[in-house]
Order: sequence, then structure tokens, then C-alpha cells
Amino acid sequence: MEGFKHLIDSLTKPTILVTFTFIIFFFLFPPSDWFDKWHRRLRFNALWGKKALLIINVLLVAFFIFGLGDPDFRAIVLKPDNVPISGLIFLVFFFTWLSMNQAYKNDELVEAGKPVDEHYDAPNDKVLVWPDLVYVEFICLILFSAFMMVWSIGLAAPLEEPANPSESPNPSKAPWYFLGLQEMLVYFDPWMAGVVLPSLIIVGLMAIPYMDNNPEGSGYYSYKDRKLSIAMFMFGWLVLWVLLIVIGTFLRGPNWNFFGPFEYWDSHKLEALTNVNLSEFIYVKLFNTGLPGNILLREIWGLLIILGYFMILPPLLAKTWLKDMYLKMGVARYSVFIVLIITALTLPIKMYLRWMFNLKYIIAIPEYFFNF
Amino acid sequence: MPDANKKKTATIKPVSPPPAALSQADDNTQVTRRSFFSWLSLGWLAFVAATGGFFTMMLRFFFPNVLFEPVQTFRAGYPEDYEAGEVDLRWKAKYATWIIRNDEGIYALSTTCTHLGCTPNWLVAEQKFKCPCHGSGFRKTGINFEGPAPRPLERFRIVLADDGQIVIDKTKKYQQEKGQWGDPEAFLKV
Amino acid sequence: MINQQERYYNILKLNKWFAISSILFTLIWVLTFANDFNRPWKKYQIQFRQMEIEKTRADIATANQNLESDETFTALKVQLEAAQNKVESRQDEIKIIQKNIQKLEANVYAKNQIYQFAKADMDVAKYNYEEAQHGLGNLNSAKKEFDNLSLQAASGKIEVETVERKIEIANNELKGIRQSLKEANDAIGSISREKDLLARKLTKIDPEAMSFSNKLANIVRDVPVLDFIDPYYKVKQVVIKDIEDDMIYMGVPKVDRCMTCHMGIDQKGFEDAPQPYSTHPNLELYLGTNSPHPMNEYGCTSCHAGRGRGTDFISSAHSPDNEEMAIRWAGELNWHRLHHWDTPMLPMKYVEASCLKCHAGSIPVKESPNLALGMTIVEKGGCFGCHQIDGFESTPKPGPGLRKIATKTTKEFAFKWIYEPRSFRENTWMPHFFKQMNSQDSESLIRTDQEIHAIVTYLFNRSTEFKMERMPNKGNADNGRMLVNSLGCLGCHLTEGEELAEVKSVNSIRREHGPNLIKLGSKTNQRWIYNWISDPQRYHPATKMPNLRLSKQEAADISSYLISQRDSNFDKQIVPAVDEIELDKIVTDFLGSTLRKEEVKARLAGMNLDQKLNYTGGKLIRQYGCYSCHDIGGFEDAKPIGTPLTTEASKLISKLDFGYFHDKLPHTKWDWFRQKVDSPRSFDMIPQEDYTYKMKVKNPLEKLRMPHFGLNEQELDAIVTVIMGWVKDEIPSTKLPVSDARNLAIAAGEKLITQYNCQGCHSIDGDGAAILPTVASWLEEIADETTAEDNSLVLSFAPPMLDTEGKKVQPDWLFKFFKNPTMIRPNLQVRMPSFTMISDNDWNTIIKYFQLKDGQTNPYENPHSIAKNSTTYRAGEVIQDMGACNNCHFYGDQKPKQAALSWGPNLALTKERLRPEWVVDWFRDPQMIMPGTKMPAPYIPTDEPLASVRETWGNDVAKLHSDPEKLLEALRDYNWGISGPIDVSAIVKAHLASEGYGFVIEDDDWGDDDW
Amino acid sequence: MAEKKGLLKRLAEGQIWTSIFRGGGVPQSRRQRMMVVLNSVFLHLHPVRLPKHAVKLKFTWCMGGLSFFLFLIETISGILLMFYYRPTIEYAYPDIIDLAEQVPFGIMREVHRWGAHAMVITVWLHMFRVFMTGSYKPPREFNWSIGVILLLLTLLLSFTGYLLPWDQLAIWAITVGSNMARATPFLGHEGPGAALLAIGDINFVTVASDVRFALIGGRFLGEATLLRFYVLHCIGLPFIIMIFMSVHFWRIRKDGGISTPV
Repeated sequence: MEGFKHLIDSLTKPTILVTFTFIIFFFLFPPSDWFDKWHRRLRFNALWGKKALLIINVLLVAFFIFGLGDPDFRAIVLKPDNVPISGLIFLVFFFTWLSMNQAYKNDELVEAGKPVDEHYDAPNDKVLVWPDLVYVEFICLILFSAFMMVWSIGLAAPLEEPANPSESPNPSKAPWYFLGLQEMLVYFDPWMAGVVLPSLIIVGLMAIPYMDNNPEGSGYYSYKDRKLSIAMFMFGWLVLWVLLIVIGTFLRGPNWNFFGPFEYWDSHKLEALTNVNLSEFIYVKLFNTGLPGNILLREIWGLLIILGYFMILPPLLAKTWLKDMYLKMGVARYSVFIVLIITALTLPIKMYLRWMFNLKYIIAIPEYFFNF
Repeated sequence: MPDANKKKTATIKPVSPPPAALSQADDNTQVTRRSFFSWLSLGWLAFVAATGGFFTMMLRFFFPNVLFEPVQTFRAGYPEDYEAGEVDLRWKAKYATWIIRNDEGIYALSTTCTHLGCTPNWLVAEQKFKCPCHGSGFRKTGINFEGPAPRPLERFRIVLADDGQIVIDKTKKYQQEKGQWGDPEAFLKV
Repeated sequence: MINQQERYYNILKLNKWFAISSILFTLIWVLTFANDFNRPWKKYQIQFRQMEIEKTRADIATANQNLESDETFTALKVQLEAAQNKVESRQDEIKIIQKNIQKLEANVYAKNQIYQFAKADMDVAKYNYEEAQHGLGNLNSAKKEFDNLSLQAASGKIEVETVERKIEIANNELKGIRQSLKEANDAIGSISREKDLLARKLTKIDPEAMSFSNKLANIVRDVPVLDFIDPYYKVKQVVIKDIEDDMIYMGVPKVDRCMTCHMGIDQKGFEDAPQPYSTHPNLELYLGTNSPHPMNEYGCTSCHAGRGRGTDFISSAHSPDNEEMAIRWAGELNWHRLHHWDTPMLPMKYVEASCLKCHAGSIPVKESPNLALGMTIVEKGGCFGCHQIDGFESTPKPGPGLRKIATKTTKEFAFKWIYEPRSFRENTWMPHFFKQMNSQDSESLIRTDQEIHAIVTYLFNRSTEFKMERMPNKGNADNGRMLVNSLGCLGCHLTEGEELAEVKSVNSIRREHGPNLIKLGSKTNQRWIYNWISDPQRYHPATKMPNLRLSKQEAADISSYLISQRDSNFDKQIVPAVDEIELDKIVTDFLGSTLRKEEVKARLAGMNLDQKLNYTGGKLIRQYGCYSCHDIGGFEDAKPIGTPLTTEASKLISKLDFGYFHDKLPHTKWDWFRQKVDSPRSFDMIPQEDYTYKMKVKNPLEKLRMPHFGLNEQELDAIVTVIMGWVKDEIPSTKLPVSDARNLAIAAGEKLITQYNCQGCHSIDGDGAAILPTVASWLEEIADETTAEDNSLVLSFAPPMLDTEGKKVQPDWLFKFFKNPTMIRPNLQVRMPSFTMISDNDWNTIIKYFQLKDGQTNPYENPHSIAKNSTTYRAGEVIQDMGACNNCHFYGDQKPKQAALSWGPNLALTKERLRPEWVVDWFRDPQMIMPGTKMPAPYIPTDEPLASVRETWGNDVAKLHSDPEKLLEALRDYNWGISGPIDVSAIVKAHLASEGYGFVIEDDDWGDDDW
Repeated sequence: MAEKKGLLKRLAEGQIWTSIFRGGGVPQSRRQRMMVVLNSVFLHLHPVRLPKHAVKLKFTWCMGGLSFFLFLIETISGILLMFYYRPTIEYAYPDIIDLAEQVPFGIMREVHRWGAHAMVITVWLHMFRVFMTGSYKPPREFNWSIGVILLLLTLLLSFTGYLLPWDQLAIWAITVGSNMARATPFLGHEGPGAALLAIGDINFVTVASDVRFALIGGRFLGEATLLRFYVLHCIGLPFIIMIFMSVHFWRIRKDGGISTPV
């Protein structure tokens, strides 16, 4: 038992967990034909079958039941405000499965030249709203209300000690739906993690319909026709959003140190968090001189890299690897799209730079609160 | 858009002619581009300005002219009130601050232990701050050297006021491990 | 063509209208911003800034002048230049070192980084090792890793430190080169510091002294909309958490913004600036950060009242001092009273009222003379008799007891006295009940006569027996006058020929503590006076008049003097006869208030005249509340008749009935109170255009009945101040004067001291000794004018000052002395009377007052022991001998050598009376303890060479010679050894009788030089 | 011969019923059923007829409907809570205790809080479903954007409500959350570029003049923050979200109802 807990604890270390997710993700949600080939070869498509649903759900439940026997796991999972997130794990899995299941089914139908499940013959296949829809909705609401009452009776809303501005709890966590942002704070300065990236998420989400000019797959579940867009959305939603929230909620403990789900939250736990900036790498390690006094001179390398990343990389990609996409989307769409994408990619990039080289900032100008 | 989605509505022609009161004037007036643009654009310009005024008002409304917050800055007398090499305890109780003067100048240390937030004591004989809770020790500079404290004590912003008095601003903290003690306002040169 | 567009309006016209309305709207917005930006307090801040700039400029100019005339400054300047040149010449050297440092620093940076990484890893390893010890993980590998990393970290640290050491050395080298430059700079800095600070300040406030960008910022920071960021002109405020403004449902922390306009209020240097800029008077006591009332903790409206949140002259509820000021304000500032705010600012003349909120127990007389005077009036005038006022529960009734009135005076005098007391004694506290505004009409006047007859009859009917002793003889009036002038009677009484003080003060009222001793012939008889002064308590057990231990002859002489004057005008007044018909009306009124008409008739028919008078008298005494001030039989348990005043000033103003005066009086509480005290019955009246009054329709028993005290303007100010201080504000204990043992003892002691008028004779901490001028005039009479002008002489004949009494005397002795006063200074004529009515408990309270006031906490003294064969004692003997203490002091029954004029206390008394520590203090500098005393500091030979001391003063003194303290202690110890009879009064009496005082007439230089 | 009508039926055909429910009667014919939807101010949010998959839970997951329903639950329970809750630092916390301890059906607080969590989740899942069915494609692009704004507003509503209990959980969550605003470029006092907005010695973006200040009404979380969040939570954000919701629903109808395969 203990061995299993240790295994889980070490598997959930961010380096392992994130790397594992990154590698396996695109085989689960293949963005291209190549991935799709492997996806099927590895029989990942079975994941979206009914058996898989049953097995995985049983496993998940078993894991939670097993976990609740552990005091550390129980302490964190049964914290009232964390209960919805446990629920979220089940719900996300279930609905992902549901949509993927239907999508695969529809893909097969299309392949077989049959209409998709959602197909209907206008206006013959229409049904009346009264009473069919209204009634279904009504029953839904009643059941849901009943569920809400049961939830409320069963689980008291949290109320901790009265507010005390001079006594900060360790760790201090933002509301759970912002924990993804708080997780990003580890790798980015607040202006990026707290302001720029969230704004880009909102803008990016709003821009989806304008970026995705693929007319296929409107109004029914499908995967085949929308491989790239679904894979990208899934990556953003499941990895950069849900996964980070789960990590932030369950796996971040005192001093924002990382703790496995079965690990005791020891506020004395230490991690070697010494980091260096790119400028220090270059001037101190490479040139063996002190840091130049001039800020611009000091940070010129970082500035060049970032400029290159944002200014040279997109056109370069448009010319080479993403040529097709560029042609299909046109200049305006492509530019916005690619900037959003490479900005989102800075997160994993910075994660790995941190883990591998202890790199803190590529540009570090704390004098003007400008760190990147 | 697919044709199927189009609604089929019949356009019914109005039976009676529309009110004609101004229709003639409308017809007869030569809409010169200039007059059209000048009045309308002027109107919109003014309207946008007024709306801007409204939003400016909204914005300004959220910044009251006085604050009712507890005082976080205090005047700590003149630099001459502090003796070089001494740890001054007079503001410890009221503002949780030690003021220390060395040969170069003056700095203000927070009295909050970086371990669990207890208040250490200054031991003159041993020239160190010793936390009674878990035994963390800090040198006169605030650097931790023993016990569980993970990092040095924090320093507060310290500047001179117009009248030459020392002003301590507790809202701004400087942490040694972040290299902030080099900030000109973390240390008052005398 | 059919108009397909279905239009009605001309679009161009609509465009035009759209443009016009939008422009209008925009303009309105501009107006809105202007309106918000234009705040009433801004002009004051702008003005004050200008003043501050000018003041700073002037200060800088003076500082500059001072510097230029300072020679060290010029010298330092030269020095600085030389140092600069020296450093300049070694520039190359410096550059090399700096380059070296730069290199080293890069090195240290890199090394430090390595060290930091190693250390962080080591810390983790340490944690892991600890965890392993706890049972988590492999202990061996953890330890190995930890040890390994520790070594790495340690070596990394050493490397860092080595380089750091190098840097330090280089830096020191640099420092050495620049040493002289730094020193010169520091010296100049410290000498011109004040100027530099002023210049710095000027750059912050004076646009002309600013850099270009700051000048720009100075404008931008105060433009509309942006003025939230860091405006120069802004609302200032203090928030006081624990003093609350009463919002009826609950208290709300006080917020005062007065300093928004009164910007100089806590800054020195604006004392002469006009309002609202001037400095608050006495910053050491108020507002200053080190004062007992710092602005941040007490705010402004805690004392001044008003609406602290107001930032406008009117909305902050300013109140003018008087009508003239009100008119001026209305003209200049559009001032009007702020309605809908119940606590407007107190006019300056009443501002001391607020002291009472916290200092009710012990009013600081010197800081709040007005309030102290008012409180004295409340006590003397007996306001607390009719009005229940907290804190006066145990204060005795101010008027004389009337239970034995028949032996003291006649019905005739009583009638005339009650009718118009001030016609007989102009400064009496007895108020006028009759012939008032609402009882001046002929009908009322007739009724008045009958009412007074009834009261007098009641009092005399009730009067009990007082057995008077016979006088030994008629007495000598002249002798009596001398006794009255010298014994100390004048501490409490005024006598014929003295004028009332023009400016009333607490001290002047001390001399009116008892009644005037003028024209008593018209009031009473000599035998009563004789009996009264012989033993006042026998006539009135609760009297405050002490026993002066008069001999029978003295009492006879005094009574003879006091009875000798009569008031012929008063005597001539005629007492009208009793008019039974009128009397019946009054009886009917009283009976009618409880009985039916027939019953009234029946009762009336059954009464004879005396019964009627008696009945009415009793009713009237209740009606007018006579028993509130006088002890009257039959009214022992009667309740006060007036409104309770404890929280009078917190009453809503709507609860004060302005009656028909709502147009005549300003609508303020203080004006109402003033009117009420000044003319109590006026609210029964209806003022007319021609300044006459008409009466409201009222039945006689319903009329207002508060009597008229005839107070002057100053007294009215004082009493209104007190009333305005009676508020229900709840003051948190943190803001109150500390209620420690000392302060409690002082408050309790002061109460008794005021009650028995101790300060009529004694001065305590600079307040009191009201008797002093009369001592001088007595001296003038028995000696001459020069003597009377000699302050130290007057003091030597006056009752002692009690400033250091607690430190000075032993409590045991003091208690004995209070119970049985004995002679201390032999030449004194004033006599400490026997206050036989004061209980032991109260005496102890007074003793405790003196002790704790001086920081003495021990109730008992350890006896001070001496050894007669010690060096100290013998040295003391020499010093007293050389100092010739026996010139002035009795040594037991051994008379002083000099004339009685300069006699001091018997030294045989010292050991049981004085405290040894105090005696040394006293010897060290008598003037310090008792300014004006004739006692010289004893000469001790500390400044003389040792040899000559040994020669003239002997070995014992020489041994102690180096330590003046020791010598004084020696003298003190000698004093402790003096023994002999303590009571020398017989010797003194005999001496004075035969030789007198021996005043040295016409010799100003008498005294100190001879010592 | 008049058939004996049931009470219900008689009621349904009476004047009062028919005056309130246009058309009256029990809808039985197809036409009547259509009229029910058309004639009801609430129901005509829906079209009269729908493609058949639109009534299938497997397709819609009912997440949009649940989100709206949760909004209603939050509104009603929120209004009830407002009767007992005072947004001041003295009373906020004790009032929450009293909701649990003595207020009848103080469970409304639980309903409100869990409803808020649930609403965040349902909105996410709604968005997920819409994406998976490609329902954001023309002509529904704009409505998707509105939906994203609604998502943002939902988060903000939850965020502002989080502070109101004024306990440690509340203020520290909001402290962490609002501290990010410090770093807003140019507008936050610790944001990049803020230091450039200065003239001479005067900084124009300071702790008392930046966007975080506008949000929390002070330099630290305090009385003003509580009041601001309360007003935003109870009036400001609901007002805005209702406007966007109206547009969202309107556009669903106008863009052709639920998306369908071409």
C-alpha cells in the first residue's frame, strides 16, 4: 500500500506528470493523420468505448475510495471547497468520453456514407417544444434542484477563522478556478501570469470562431474533420486549464511546494529553488564578467531572443512547416492565431527551462517590474 | 448561409402612402456631403466627449479623496536620535519595527520572524535577535544564521521627510534573498 | 413618386439637433467636473502654501546669514577644497582600485551563485536527512548526500568570503584616500543641516525652487480628474478609533478634517498668522505629539465640538463668540448656523467646557480658569441643591442651617433678607426669589409679602432652643478688629472697607467662602456672635466654620467689633403687615391643588392665622426648594426640585423651550442656558417691540421659580461653560487621565481642600493663599509700608505654603497636628484653626493627597536614628554653630538670639515633624522649595581649602569636606539630636507682650546679607 | 347535452384562466401546443419547434439550461441572504455564523455557495459541448464570443462573492487574486511600465492610484473592499450579466436555434 502511495506521489511530481501528459496527449487526441495512425495502432481509440468508460470510472472511484483511507489525501480532498473539483475530475472525464464517443460514432457513420446521428430532415424531423422540451427541462430542473439541496445539506459551506490580515495561511490560495493562473505564477511574473495570459485566454477563446474557418463539423459531434482544432482545444482545456487547477488544488502545499496526494503537508519541506536569469548565465557563467550596469546591455540577449521568438518565428513557420495552414487562413488570421499559439507555448517552454536549467527569467528588469 | 435557413416572408406593400409632411423637403434638400458630415460628426464628436466625461466620472468615483486605512507609515524622529551601533527598540511595540543605525546609515527591520511570525528579542550581550518560539537567530543586519528561519528579516522602506525626520513606510518591504536590500530606499544613508 | 423611405423628420435638422444637444451635454459635463473640482477648502490650502513658502524662504535667508557669519563654516569650506584637490591628484590610483574592485565583484557574483546553489541543495539534503531520521527514506544515503553537500557549501562559502575580503580591503583603501574629503563633507553637512533641510522643504513646496519636471508635475498632480493620484491639495483628516461620535443608535469613530483648512494648527511658527492658519496655543499641552493630547489621538472636535467631517466653513458648524462676530462672519463668509446638527462648535469662551468631560475629578485650575470658576459657583451657589448633578452627592448644603434661627436673628430681619438678600449683602450667594420678572406686577407683589411672612413664620415656629453662654464682658471692638485681621478670619470672610474683586476668580471667591462680616449689627446680636465664634459646631454641627480656639476675651472682643456696625438703610425698610385675605388666597391655591372646592373651604375655615402661615410656609419652602441649601426641620428627605443637570448639555436643543424668545435669542444651547441663569424667569415672559415684557397666562403655582443669582457677565460665562461640560459622552479609559492611586488621591484630596477652603490661607502649587494681601495690609498697620512691601516678610507672617508638604512632613505628625494644631513658627499670628468637623478618614484623605502628590507612597516613616558621637553629628554641630541657627530658631525652650520678627520654628520639633530626606533638600536650596522664604541656605565650607577648613571648622567637618551632601546630612543629623520642650507658646507670648516683633523700620537691607 | 366537465377543465376554460394564459384551455392540438410557446413571455425564449436531437440530453447535456437555472438559483438564494448579511468588517463574519446557527433555512448559504461552484462547472461544460459540436461556426461566431464574456462574468461573480464571508479563506484568496492586478502593465504600481508614468518626483501609478486600488478600494483589503465586492457581486455584475444573457439567448433564436448538421 505504502509503495503504491509512494509511486503515486512520485508520478504526480510536476516534471513527470506534465511531461507524461505532454507526450501522451497528442496520441490521445491526434491532431494530424500521423498521430491518428499511432492513435489507432496503440488502440487508444478504445478509450472512447463503453468498456473503457466503465473501467476507468471504476478505477477512478476505487482510487478515491482507496485514497480516502489516507489522512493526507482525505484532508485535501474533503476540504469543502475542493469537493467540487473532485466532482470536476469525474465530470470532465465523463463528458470528454461522451463527446468523443459520439464523435467517433458519427465519424464512422460519415465514413459509411450515412447521415450523422444529429442529422434531421427539415422540417419533418422537428418536434414540438411544448411539451417535449419544456417537460424534459422541467424534470431536469427538479432533479437538479433536489441534487443541490442534498449537496447543501450534506456538505456545509466552509467558514474559517475571522479574517486576519496579519496572519497569512500557508499556502494562500486563490479561488480554485484561478489556481491555474496561480500555478503559472511559478514560472511567470504576475504581469504575465495574472494579467497578460488571462487576457489572452479570454481573447483567444473569443477568437476561436474567427480562427477556425473549417466549415465542417458544425452542429454535430465529430473528430475526423476537425482533428487539429479539437486537439488544440483539448490541450488548452484539459491540460493548461483543468490539469493546472487539479495540480494547484491538490498538489500544491505550504510555501507553494509540491506535495504528492499522499504526502503530509510539511511546512518545513525544502526544495532547491535557486534560479538564475539568462543574463547571469551569459555574463557570469559564460563571459565570467560581472553584470553590466546598463540595463539594456545587460538584457540585450534576452530581448533578442524574445523578439526573435515573436517576430521571426511566425513568418518562418508560415514559410516552412505551417505553409498549408498559412495559405488556408490568410495573413490576418494566421498572425493572430500564431501569436496566440506561441504565447501559450511559452508556458511549457518556460516550465522546461526552469526544470532543466534553473532559468528564472529570460529578460529580467526588476527595476521596471519587467521580467519575462 | 444555406437557403433552407432563410425565412420565407412576404413583403406587403403599404396601402396608403407614407406621411408626406417632410418628404418633400427631404427630396428637395440637396444633401451636401459637407453639411451632412459637419453636423453629424460634430454631434457624434460631442456625444463621444460627453460619454467620455461619464466614464471619466465613473473612473474617478472609485478613488475617494481620503482613505480610512490604518496608518502604515510613521515618523520616527531625526537620524540624530539614533546612536550608531545600537538597536533601537522604541517602535517595536507600536509599529513592530526595529530601527538600527550603523556607520553608514539607518535601516528599519520588521520584527516578524520569517519562520512562523513570532517576534524575536534583541539580546544586547550576544548582539543578535533571538526568536523565543523556535529559536531562530538573526544578526543585527537581519540575516538569519541559526534556527529554522528560512530567510532574513524583512526591511521596510526608509526615507527622509521634508522636515528631516525619518519616515518608515511599512507597506513596502525589502527582502535580502531577492536582492532588494540594495534598493536606495531600503537603507537610509546618513 | 411615392416616398418609399417612410420619413417624417428632416434628417439634417435632426442631425443639427443631435449636435446641439450633444454639445450642450458635453458642456454640462465640463460644468460637472468644474463643480466637483472646486472645493471650498482649496483656497485656504493655496493661501497657506504661499505663507509656508514665504516663511521657509525667510528662514533660509536667516540660516544663510548665520552660516556666513560662522567662522567654522568658512574654515570648513577651505578644508573641503583642499581635500578635493588632494583626491583629484590621486585620481589614477583610484581608477586602478575601482577597476580591480569591479573585477573582484564579478568574481564574487559568480562564486556566490555557485555557493547559493550548493547551499540550496544542502538545505534540501538537510531536510531529507531529517526526514530520514524520522523514518522516511534511506538514512544512510541521505546522510551521505547531506555531508557531501555540506562540504561543498562550506567550501563555496569560503571561496566567496575570500574574495569578499579582498573587496573589503580594496574598498578600505579607497576610503582611506577619500577620508579627508568625507570628513570635510560630513562636518559641513552637520553644520548646515538646518539650512539644507529648509532648502529641501522649499523644493517640495515652492514651484520656483523646483526643477522643470517637478514644476510640471506640480501642476499635473492637481488638475481635475488626475488629482486622485498624489495631489498636493487634499483633504486631511485624523480618525480616532476609540472616541466616538454619537450617532444615536451607535457610536462611530471620530473623524476630524479641521486640519484641512487649519493647516498651521500643529506647526510652530504660525502663532501670529490669521485664522484659519494660526498655530494652536500651548502645543506642549494640546496637539503636540508629546503633549498629553496629541492631535492624532484626540482630534479637534473632542474638545471643540462641531462637525469634524465638514470641510467647509459652514458645514463644519463653526460658532461665533458673540453677536458682533456673527454679523461679521455672515458678511464675510456667508456664515449661518448649521441646522440639523446638535453639537455645533463651542464658542471660544465656552471651550473649557470640554475639559470637564475627562477632568471632572480634578479640574486643572490654571489651564481652565473659566471652568474652575464655574465649578466654584456651582458649589457655592448651591446649584446642585435643586438640580441633581453627579459628583456633588456628598457636598454639604451651602447655606446656613436654620433650625435655631430664632436665637440668631429676628423675624423682621429674616423677612427683609428673604425679600431682597442683596440689599443687605451685595455678594451673598443667597439668590432672589421674589420681585422677579414674573412676580413684579402689583398682584404678585402683594402675594409676595404674604408668602415671605409664611416662610418666616414656619422657620421661627420650628426654631429650637440654643443655650447661649454669657459673655465675660462687653469686649473691646478695636482689639476685636486687630484679631479679625490677624488671626486668619480673612481667609474666608470679607470685612468692612474691602472691595469686591473686580475680576472674579477661584481665588477671589475663596475670600467669600463665608459670609461678609459687615454690618452684622442689623442681623444678629453680640451674644450669638460670641457663642458662635467660640464654638461654631455647637450651634450648627455640620458647619464648615472651624474653631479658632479663641479665649473668652478674644471672642468677646471680636463679637464686640462685629456687632458694632449697622446698615441704617436696611434697618429703615418696613415690614408690611400680614394680610389674611391675601394669605387665604395662597392657602386656597395650595389646598386646591389636591382638594375639592368644598373641602378647601372647610379646611380654610378650620385654620387660624398662625396655622395658615405655618401651612403656607411649609408649602412654599417646598415650592421654592429652600431646603436644598438650608438645613430646615421637616424637609430632611425632600427631593431636589430642579431638572437634573448631569447631562444637560447633551439634551437635544428641541428639548429646551425657547418660548417667546425664539427670535430674540440665538438658537444655541449656550445662549439658552445663559439666558436661563441670567434671567431665570424670563421664559415666563413675552418680549415686546419696545423691550418691555408681558406675562404668559399662568397660575401662581405654575410660574417658573428658579431664583435670580445676580451673576455678572464673567460669572455667567463661567457657569455656562460648566453647563456645556455636562454631557453624556462616553470617554474610553485610554483617553481619560490615568486613574491611578495618585490621581484618585489628588481628586479626593482636592475635593476636601476646596470644601474647607484650605487655599483661602495656604498656597498649594502656586494656587491659593487668598489671604496674602490682607496679611500685607495688617503688617502695614502694625509696622509700616516698607515692611508690607517686603514679600519675604509678608510670607513669614502668612500661613505656610504647602507645595512639598507630602515630602516635607511625617504623616503621623501631620495627622496629630490636624487633630490638634500647635505652634510651629513662633512669630505667626494667623492660627491654624481646629477643623473638628473633619473626620479621621477625611484627614487621612488629605494626608494621602499631599503624600501621593509628591510621590510619597509609604504611609509610615522609619524613624531616622543618629549617633551623637559620630563624625557626622559632630560636624553638624560645628556647622550649626558657625551658621548661628540659634539666631532665629528655638532650641527647645532656648529663645533665639535675634528679634521675634525673624523667628523660625523650634528645632526640637524637627525630628518628629520633618522627613530627613526633605530636610537635606531644604538645606540645599530653601528658595527652590519655598520661593521667598527667609531661611538662608546654611553655609558649608566646600569651596575652602582643606587645611583652612581643618583649622577653622575642625576635623569632623574636614573629613566630610569633599562631599557637600554629607555636610548637609551632618547638619540634619544634628537637628535630630536637639531636644527640649516643644511647646514654646508661653515664652513667645510673653516675649511679644514685652518686646514686640522688633520691626526694623526704614531699613530695606535687613536680612539675607548678614548671613 | 352538456357533458359533465371536470373541475380542472372548468377552471381551465373559465375567464380568469383564459385571461392569464392566452388561448386558455389545456393544449391538446398541435396548434394549441404551438400557441402555448408563442403566447408565453417565458416560454417564447424557445422556438415552437426543434430538431429532434435538441431535446436529447445526450446531445445538449442541458448544460446551458442548467447554467441559466443556476443563475436563477443564485439570484433567489442571494436575495434571501441579503436580508441577513451586512457587508461590514464588524458584521459580515458574525452574520455568516448566524446564517448557519439561527436563521431559518440558513442552508441558503450552502445552496448559494455550491450553486456558484456548480455554475462555474456547468458553464465550462456548456462551452466544452458547444465547442465539440462545432456550434460556434457561422452564423454563431458572435454568440460564442458573448458566451466567453458570460464565462468571464460568471468567474468574476464567483470571485467577488468569495470575499463576502470575511474569513481567512476569503481574504487570502482575494488577496492572492487581487495582487495580480498590481502587476498590470502601466496600470498597476508593480506592473511593467508603471515607473515610466512619472513626472519629476511624482509617480502617477502608485499603490493608491492603480487599478488594484480601484478594485479593492484601498491599499490593503479592508472595509472598502468588502463593500465594493458586495456591490459588484449583488448589483453590478448581475446587472451586466443579465444584459449579456439576454443578448446570448436572443442570438440563439435569431441565429437559427440550436446548431444542426448541414
